[in-house]
Amino acid sequence: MIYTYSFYGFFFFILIGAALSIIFNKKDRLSTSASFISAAIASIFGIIFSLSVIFGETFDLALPGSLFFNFGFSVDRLSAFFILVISVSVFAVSIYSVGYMREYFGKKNIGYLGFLYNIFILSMILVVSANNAIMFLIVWELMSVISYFLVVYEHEKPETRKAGFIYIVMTHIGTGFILLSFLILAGGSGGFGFEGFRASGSTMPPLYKDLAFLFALIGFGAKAGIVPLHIWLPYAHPAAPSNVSALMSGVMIKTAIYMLIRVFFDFLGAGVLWWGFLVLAAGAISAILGIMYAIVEPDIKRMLAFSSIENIGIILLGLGASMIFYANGSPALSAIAAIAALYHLFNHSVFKGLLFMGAGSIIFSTHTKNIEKLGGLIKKMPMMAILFLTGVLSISALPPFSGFVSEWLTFQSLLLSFSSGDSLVRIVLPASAAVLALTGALAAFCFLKAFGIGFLALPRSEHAEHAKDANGPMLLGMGIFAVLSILLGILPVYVIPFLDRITGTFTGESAIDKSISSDYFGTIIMPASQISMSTPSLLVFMLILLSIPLVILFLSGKKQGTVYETWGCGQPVSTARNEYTGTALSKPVQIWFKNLYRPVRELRATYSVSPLIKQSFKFESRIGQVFENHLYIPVTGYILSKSRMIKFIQTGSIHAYLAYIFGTLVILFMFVILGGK
Amino acid sequence: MEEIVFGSGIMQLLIALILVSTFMILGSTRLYSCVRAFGMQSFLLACVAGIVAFSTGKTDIYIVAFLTLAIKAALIPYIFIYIIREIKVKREIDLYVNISPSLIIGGILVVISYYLIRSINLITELSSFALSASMSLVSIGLFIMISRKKAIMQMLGILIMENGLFLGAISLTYGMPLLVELGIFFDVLIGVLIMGILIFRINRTFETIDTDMLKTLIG
Amino acid sequence: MIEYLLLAPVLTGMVCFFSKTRKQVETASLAGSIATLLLGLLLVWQVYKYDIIITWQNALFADAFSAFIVLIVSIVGFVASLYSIGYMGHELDHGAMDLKRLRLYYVLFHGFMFTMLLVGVTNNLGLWIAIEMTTLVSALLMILYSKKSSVEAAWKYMIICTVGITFALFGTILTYYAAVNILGETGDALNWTSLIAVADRFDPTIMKLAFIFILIGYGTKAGLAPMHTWLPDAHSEAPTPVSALLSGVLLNCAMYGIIRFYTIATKSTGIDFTSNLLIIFGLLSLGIAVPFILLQEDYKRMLAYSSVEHMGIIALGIGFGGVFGVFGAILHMFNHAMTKSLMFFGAGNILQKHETKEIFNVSGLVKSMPVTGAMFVIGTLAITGSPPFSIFISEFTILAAGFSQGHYIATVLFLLFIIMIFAGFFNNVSKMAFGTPKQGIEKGDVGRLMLLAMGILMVFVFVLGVYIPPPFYEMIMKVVEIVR
Amino acid sequence: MFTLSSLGIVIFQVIIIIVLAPLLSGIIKKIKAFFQIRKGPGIFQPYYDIAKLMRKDSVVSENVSWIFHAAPVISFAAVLTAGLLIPIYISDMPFGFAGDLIAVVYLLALARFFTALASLDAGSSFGGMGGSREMFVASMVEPALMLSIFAIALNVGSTNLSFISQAVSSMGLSAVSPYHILAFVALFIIAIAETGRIPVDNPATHLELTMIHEAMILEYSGKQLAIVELGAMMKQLLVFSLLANIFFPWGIASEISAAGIAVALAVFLIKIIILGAGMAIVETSTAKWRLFRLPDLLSVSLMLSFLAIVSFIIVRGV
Repeated sequence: MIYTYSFYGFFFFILIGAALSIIFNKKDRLSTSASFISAAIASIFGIIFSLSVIFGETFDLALPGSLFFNFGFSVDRLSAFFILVISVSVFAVSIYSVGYMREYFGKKNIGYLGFLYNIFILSMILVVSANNAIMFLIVWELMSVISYFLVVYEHEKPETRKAGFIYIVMTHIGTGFILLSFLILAGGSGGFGFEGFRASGSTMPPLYKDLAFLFALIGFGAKAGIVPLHIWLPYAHPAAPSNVSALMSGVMIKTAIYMLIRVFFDFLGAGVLWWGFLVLAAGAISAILGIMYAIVEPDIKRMLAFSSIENIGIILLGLGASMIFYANGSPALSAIAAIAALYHLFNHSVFKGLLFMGAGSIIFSTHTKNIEKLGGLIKKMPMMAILFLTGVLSISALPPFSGFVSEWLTFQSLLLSFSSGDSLVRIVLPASAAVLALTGALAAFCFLKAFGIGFLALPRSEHAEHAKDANGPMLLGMGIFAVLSILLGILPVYVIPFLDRITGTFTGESAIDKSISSDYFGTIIMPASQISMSTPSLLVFMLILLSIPLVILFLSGKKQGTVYETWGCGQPVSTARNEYTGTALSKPVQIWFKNLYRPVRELRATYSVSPLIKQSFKFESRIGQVFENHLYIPVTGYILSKSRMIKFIQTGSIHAYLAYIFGTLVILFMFVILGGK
Repeated sequence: MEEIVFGSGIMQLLIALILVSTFMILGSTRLYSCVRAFGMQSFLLACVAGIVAFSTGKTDIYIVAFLTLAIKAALIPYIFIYIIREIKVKREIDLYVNISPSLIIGGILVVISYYLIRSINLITELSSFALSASMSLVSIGLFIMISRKKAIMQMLGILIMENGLFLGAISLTYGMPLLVELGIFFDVLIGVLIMGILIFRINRTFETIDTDMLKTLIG
Repeated sequence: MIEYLLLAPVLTGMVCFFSKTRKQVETASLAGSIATLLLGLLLVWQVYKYDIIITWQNALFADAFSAFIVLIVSIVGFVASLYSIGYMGHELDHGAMDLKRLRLYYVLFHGFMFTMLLVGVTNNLGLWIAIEMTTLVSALLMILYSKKSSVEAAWKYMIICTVGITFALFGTILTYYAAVNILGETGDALNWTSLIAVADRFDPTIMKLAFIFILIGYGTKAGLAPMHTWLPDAHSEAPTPVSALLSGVLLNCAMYGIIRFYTIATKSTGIDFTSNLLIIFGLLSLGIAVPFILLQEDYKRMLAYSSVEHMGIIALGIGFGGVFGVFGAILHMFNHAMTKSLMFFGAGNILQKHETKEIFNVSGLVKSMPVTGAMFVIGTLAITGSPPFSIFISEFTILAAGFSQGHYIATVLFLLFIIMIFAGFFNNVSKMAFGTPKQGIEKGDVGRLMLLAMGILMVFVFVLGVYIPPPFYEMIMKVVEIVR
Repeated sequence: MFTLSSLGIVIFQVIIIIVLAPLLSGIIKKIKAFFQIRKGPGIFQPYYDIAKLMRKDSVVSENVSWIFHAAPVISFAAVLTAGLLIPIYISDMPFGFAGDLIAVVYLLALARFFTALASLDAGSSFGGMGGSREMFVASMVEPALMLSIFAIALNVGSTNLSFISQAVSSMGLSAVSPYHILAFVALFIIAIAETGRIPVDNPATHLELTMIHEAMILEYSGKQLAIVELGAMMKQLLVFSLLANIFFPWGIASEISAAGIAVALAVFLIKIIILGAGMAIVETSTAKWRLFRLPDLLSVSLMLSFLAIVSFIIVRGV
């Protein structure tokens, strides 16, 4: 019975939050605390609910619908897992928001944001718990629309409006494809209930299955942001308020992954090999391109958005491997790959949320998103710096933090192709493992840049000069995530069996003891290939071995050396002007992949008296967005030019209009006469 | 429809004359003559209706015939004359398609509609002839609307189409039930009046009734 | 019963004609429209009870379909009259029109209501007369302002629609001829009921011709491409409440005519001919609407073109056929009426505030006029068929029908077009709604009554998006039975 | 599991790594000198250097934060932890359970990450240059490194280093096969990059514009520098022992016995001296490459290891 209560409790508090934030609209402080605290409480209920489903049985609830709509909720373990992910993120982000919203006090309408925020959370929960295609589409679009309004919250800026427009159009196109996929599935079953879809998936002719798969991949891929459908992320996430982008990037795009799993495994019974390869390829491309664009991006939130694309790619790598194994008839391996995917999904929601909140607090105290204008923050905001560093280490997959474990699992699941019979699998999967390695290295580079340029050395602008540390609630919200990303790093032995309960439901077999098991000292063991890994003991070893250098340091005489300015070939360099910039830091990569980036350079010099004496010298360099410039802009341009041509028919001359009617009449007569003959 | 076989010769003649009157409208460059031709056309229609009424002995067709005479042959031409006088429009009608090509096109239209009606099987020779005539009236009316610039000529074109329909109805089915016929007459009359009002408005706001000026609403 | 319903607007018009002051006119019109609404609902209820009502030696009759039309007419009419009080009052205050004009407006308004109700309840092919009447009255409403553009629009509207209607009459005559050959010269050879009974014995060729004429004729009035050319002019130039009636209701009345004949013609020509024609015209209308919405600079014209689009969708729904398709189409009639009126009212508010129809000269609505702005944005979402609003349901049903009936290409095109239209709409509306208001536009919304009118429509738009009340559902199902 | 002996093994291994590391670089220097017809410093010179640095006190930039002080320590610990996972003189590492090849790679990445952070901390542009180049090279090295060892791992079906070395040694000479050689060459190229040698980096230079690793640690001095240098040497040793014990594990002790261990140590020394000689030959026979030609070099190794995998599958004929 606990679940029903917690379920209703969630809805109750979310709606309360929405209502209160509208009621207290005028009083900023009050409405802030009201909406976000009740959201946090609701998320606690969400956590309880999801856990009770995962450890209990499926939760079904039919709404009192009319003859036409028969709606209801059906929360199985998979849905429950996503509810858990959402709730956890919501909990931390809501606490953070209590502090973060002070940014907007007196400037913007807080109640409006609080309302949208709560409804947004509600819609996400509904998306993962809907049991009917029509209801799903409704809540899915609701989610998109609400998030659109959240994105354009600061709609006075034109670039924000542009971002919102791109976002809503892309997501609408995606919904179109989802619709097609559902229509195909419904054609098989004759109904729009997910139950029917499950039944129809097995009976449909293969062509229809393939089409449904493709449309679903495109449709949900547009929301998940897989390349080349990703263009909206780098616009939408920076535009939104940071707590919202934390949720959008942390969990909203994950709902697409949820539906991908739902459709591929649950409805279509992922039986086709090339599906897996396609997903794998999509993952690899998204991962590599996402991180490449992230590396050269000076805007910290855009960088995080691109890295979300990368991480979605990594998740899809796991998912694709899982599908391949499933199609090859080894469900236990498929399960372990799926565990890897879900693990990374959870991790990403945690550390990406943490990093977005960190970006938020940077903007909060420096009012700039440009890394080049930051610097020295580690002294200005020490607490924030430590939390941010935790996020950076996790996302760079450095042991013993959370990202490392999930990427390790992904590696292993890709290498499980050892025991596969299919030679193509045995070539492709290790290759994609290499891609994953490249991605990991580049990610480390990328976030080294983020932290090194943003937090270390001297402040690069007066924005950063006067930065102050984030306030209590913000630090608390981020702290929760920081602790979580450490725990997820060192306690895989508890997380993996938990995830196994979920993956077992769609891969059909439990991976525990077949392809993975846990051992003393929090060790993960993969019996198939005597591989084992134990982050806790790695951590312990490191801590023990730390003693050696420390001992060396302390044994050898005086502790602190003399303090002097940084050495720079004898020149005084202690000014921010001649520090190494982020652009310069990532320049090698930019040169390495210049065919991809197609950088645009502008060199402008102004001369004073003679052309020999330069007064000022301006260098500008931009990165070309390949997919925008070579795919989206041409297509839209084509459509618009054709439209201009068609517009000529409305000439304004009544005679022309009458002539149209006459022509139509004649054509139809021909139609009849020929049809008559 | 054997009853009107004795009158069929006359019917044929009348219908032919109606076509002739239509071509007179098509061929004339002066408003007055157009209106006059239209009046004649309506009068001939009234005669057709009369004959049908006489041969079938239906009273309501007599009424219809009378209404045609009164409204279409007398009242509406008068309204036309009135409008032309009031707004002092210059008498010539300026056109997109010149007279001789207009006449040729009209002829083609007649032929087309004749063959079109041939392709569907109707009960009697007469009715098919009448129907093709009405078809050609409709199409020529539309053609006039397309090819003439003056608003007033478009109004005339609509009325020609109306006549065509009337001819079709009378020759196919001895006309509609009375109630409907009355309604149609009512509509036609009101329509003419309102179009008149509109033409006055156009003349006041644009200082012309040349519909070439009415091209501001585009896209 | 039906007579009273028809009588109500006529009487109201007379009262308005003889009333002296502004207050009198407005109260009279409001009371009249309320009475019309109540009578309309009463009629609906009776039809719901007796299935079919026939009076005046078969001249007037009402089955579920008529009742449905009457419902739409009376609801939108009531809301429009409510809105008119605020809107026209504002016009009067700002000297855009005098009391005489105002009185004339209300008289014509109710005359217009009368004609549209008449369309719903005429029993026979005399439907033609009613529809022609609507043209005449609305043309007069359009030239209420003697602006150049409105006169031009009125002339085009008048001429093109009359031509169309003339074709429709020809089609009617042909149908009658076909009927007479079967039934003989009886007065009721024109009544729906008797026609339906014997329609399968009609001569196919004649019925094909007849249907073509009807489709072009009433299609002109319904704004199906390529006969839609008059529509954007007329709908954008008419006074806003009238635009709402034209877009929301009048187009539906024309569609009603097409569907009635579709039912008869299908019985003799076979489903393929008629439904294919409808699908072709539907897709054509959708496709034509796309570029004009993508590149539109005048927000009232944008709404007008979206009406073309939605008429196309209804035609598609009927053409797809099947219970789903027809259900979707009928439901779409209602949803479109409500949503489009909402949008036009919003446009009217914006127009009175900013005194321009240019999209570029409007911005920051959500700040300058919060309620209208919010409703306009939500209305945009609704009209472009995004959930959880009513139009999504009907469009989705039609899509599903298209798929289940095997019209794959048509369905995909349909989807493609509505997505493009969504993009166009959002491109324009986000320019208008967001950003900072133009200078000289002080904060503050328009009159309460206008917002109330919009609120009422909003309720329909939202509720039908998530829940269809069983009685309404049954009613639509009855209509579906009649149509199929 | 945890017997005293195993603990002893681990401690011994730690000691060996710390002690042998300077020796190895000394040896390599000596061999280089030999090939360059120089006398060169003695092979124990690195010990002297470190001892000297220990006694000097350090000059620290005024801009630095705690990262600067923490980085050397953390990197040192990370490298050592990696050392616990790599078989050096005994194939069955007691702590091998704690991680496999991937763990090793990421532990080295952790060390590198903190060193690079520290290089940015002082705010000197040389440090930034070094960090940038270091991460750039690393991002090319890591995939190649993984892939080359995957080629072997595919063969034995595991990425656990102890397991691999056991399996390969048990296979005897039959393990030597085309893909084995290919993978080895690939890993050797990577070793060049990892240990920062010509043509990738020049450990001897102090010309700011050409160096990579030296530029990173430019701000360090005294004890801290000593730790950094020692860490670098340890890393070099580890890379060498990877080369030695993954591809040619023969002679490595499989169980604990004084004799076996003694033999294994001897064999190990010989192996790394040979490898060092090879390294020295490469260093003396090539010039340093431009930074942006390095991708060519490393993509060669990537291709080689990929070929290794493909040929493995062809040879196995699966």
